[in-house]
Amino acid sequence: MILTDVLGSDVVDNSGQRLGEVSDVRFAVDASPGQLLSKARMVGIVVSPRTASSFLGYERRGITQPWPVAQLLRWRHRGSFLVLWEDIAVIGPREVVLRPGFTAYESTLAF
Amino acid sequence: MSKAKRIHPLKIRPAPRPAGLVLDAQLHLLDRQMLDVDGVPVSTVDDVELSGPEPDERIPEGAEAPVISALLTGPVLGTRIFGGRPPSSRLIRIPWSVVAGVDTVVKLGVRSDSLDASWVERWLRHHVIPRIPGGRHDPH
Amino acid sequence: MSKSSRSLAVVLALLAVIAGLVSGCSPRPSADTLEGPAKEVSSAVRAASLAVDLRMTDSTTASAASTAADDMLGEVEAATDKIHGFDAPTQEERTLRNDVLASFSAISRALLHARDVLTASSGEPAASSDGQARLATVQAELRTATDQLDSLMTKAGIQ
Amino acid sequence: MKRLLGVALGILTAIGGFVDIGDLVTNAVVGSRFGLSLAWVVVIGVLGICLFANMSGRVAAVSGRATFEVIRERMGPRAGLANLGASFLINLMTVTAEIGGIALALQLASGVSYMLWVPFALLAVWLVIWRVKFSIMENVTGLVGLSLVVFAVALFLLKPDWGALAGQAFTPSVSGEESVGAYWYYAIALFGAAMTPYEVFFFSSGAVEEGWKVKDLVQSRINVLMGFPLGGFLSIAIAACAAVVLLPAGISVTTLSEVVLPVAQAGGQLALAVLILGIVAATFGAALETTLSSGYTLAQFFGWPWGKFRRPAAASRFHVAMMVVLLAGVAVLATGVDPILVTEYSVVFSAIALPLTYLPILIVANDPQYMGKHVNGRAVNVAGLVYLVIILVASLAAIPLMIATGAGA
Repeated sequence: MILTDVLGSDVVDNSGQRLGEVSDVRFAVDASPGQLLSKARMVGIVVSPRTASSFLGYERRGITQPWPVAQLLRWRHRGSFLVLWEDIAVIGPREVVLRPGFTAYESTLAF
Repeated sequence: MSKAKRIHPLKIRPAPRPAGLVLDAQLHLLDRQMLDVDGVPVSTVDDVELSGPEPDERIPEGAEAPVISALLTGPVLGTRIFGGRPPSSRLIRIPWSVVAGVDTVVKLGVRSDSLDASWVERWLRHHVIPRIPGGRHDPH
Repeated sequence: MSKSSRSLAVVLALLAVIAGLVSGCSPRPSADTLEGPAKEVSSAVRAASLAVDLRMTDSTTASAASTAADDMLGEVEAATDKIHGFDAPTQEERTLRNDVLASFSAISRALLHARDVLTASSGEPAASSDGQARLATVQAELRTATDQLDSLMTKAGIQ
Repeated sequence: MKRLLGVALGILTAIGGFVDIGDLVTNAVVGSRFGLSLAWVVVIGVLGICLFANMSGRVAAVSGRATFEVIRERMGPRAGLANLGASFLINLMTVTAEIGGIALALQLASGVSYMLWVPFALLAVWLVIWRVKFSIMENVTGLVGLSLVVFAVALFLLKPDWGALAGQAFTPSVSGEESVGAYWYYAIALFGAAMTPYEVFFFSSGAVEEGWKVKDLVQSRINVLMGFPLGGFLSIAIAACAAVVLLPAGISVTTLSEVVLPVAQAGGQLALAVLILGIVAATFGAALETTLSSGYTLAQFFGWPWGKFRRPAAASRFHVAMMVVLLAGVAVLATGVDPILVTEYSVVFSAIALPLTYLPILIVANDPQYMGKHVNGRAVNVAGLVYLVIILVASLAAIPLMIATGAGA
């Protein structure tokens, strides 16, 4: 599977209700070390209710400058959330289906 | 396109923080410059290839999370911009196993010349530059 | 961004349409339509005059001055071509157009002479009486042609 | 002492490097038609280029990332490619204009048609790019280009009515002969001439070429903050010379041979010779910078190895791309198009495309992942936003004004 196949796919819950679009895919590099860098394991997907174009990730990081560009982009991505791999039932280029009773996590990064 | 259902902000829970480096693919990987072990630019990350799952197939509960198998470059950039998808054989892969670090650039642990990604560069170096005098010397 | 590139395409298409409209119907000679070309020519002939003046006081080189005269000749040719394309259905309009064209061609001739004299002035010191005399002749010719154009412009109502 | 010398050299090259064919022509045209009533635009443009170059230089020095890498990373491939297309086209136009400028200046010196000088100019530019070290290239053209100071000297020798000049500059108004539309069209052209995007590509990539580190930032700041305003002062001197000699004589500039008339009148053949030398050096330097810039933008977008610090064999695509650009520029000139016309359009298109390069740099200069603790301060951000608005307005107004005024005719 290729990453950009997933980016921009619609995200729906198990009843088919649309929740937004995949705006990013999160990975963690934390397994036992490989040759140079450990494996990058998929943590989950970032879902944005409005737009898939992540652009700058302002909504996930504490950056507030330059005003008002930062504020504008944050506002475009308000309400975006993270869904973990365990809660994903199907991934495809058109649609990502979540499992029943999925949990929405904050999409912020630890910067 | 139907309007998306809003998740009530109160229902959004603080995320578990994985111990290691966290990478958001679009934010930290895509379109980043790749440098080889000597700091020579190799290419840009035009796309990322994952191991599994098969598209549109139901993922069994408790399945192992997919991992990044390779960074892709080459013709895949064209399809990212103009749509469509290159045949798998035309993808130029840089296996994740040679990636040494991810910062504002992606550092590779091997030499550029050992990678398929730099074949055009090598072709011009061997077939065009030598025909022009002075191409192999340092500038004065 | 794709939105803005689309709007760029719209703007370019509009530009093309406007260009088509403008070139489709050729203008008729009037104070308005003649103003542009006449001013270009008036500026060109004055620039050449200045170059000749500078050459007479040995302030400029033969190369620079003759280049200026040559460039100005090009300007006048371009303006002449523009006016040749004008439609002139009425007798009055035809007279006006021909007057302007006659004035332009007088200026062209003067510029041509000026260029030749300036080019030839490279070998000799500009202060030599021969050279000065030749330069003075072409300067007079340029001035006469300028005055003609000026009075024509006043007559046609071009400020 | 050596450090002081470095600073002096940097300032001098910044002055010489600021003025190119676009500044020369646009300022002379404006001076001959509007007097000094557009001098305020040069001031705004110079402050803007100081801000912009300073910001992109800082990004390059701190993160090691040059402008176009940043543009692609932040805007994605699609918007990045649109941006590359626009920037590349303008670069190509500017390369064409500068090579034409070298040839026109050589025609003034020799009387031989500029068309015959074009191949010579092409060969010289290519040889320098292929064989000469970055720092030598930059310093030599910058220092020789400094002889354009003859415009300022000429202005003094002309003994103008200083009060009247100051009056034009400080209480700007549109003279009766010219339309308001043309006034604002040339305001945008002057702004574009001062804030040409290639200057920023070149400045930030040059910072990488010369391996700047954070400690070099002070020197870069001095170079920019001293050199560019002095370059702007030269621009105003060009306009003033035209305003003093050509405007009253009823001459509006359309060719390079008219640009030099005031200097010849003031200083005679000696001043003229110095001026032609300065024009050749300035346009030659700018031809090098724009050719390199088109290589930089392509290589940085696609992630190729680039830089003059690499042998051509070690950055083969970069060097081949530059050869193609030079040949394309000469092919355009071979059609017989007037290089001055190309110049006049290139500065306006520069203004139109400016937001595309300015915004990503403004954003990244605020990003701690790239910049660490060297993110923009509050004052820089306020200035940055003011300029964002100015740049956007100029960019949006340019095309309607171009149509309405028939490109300032």
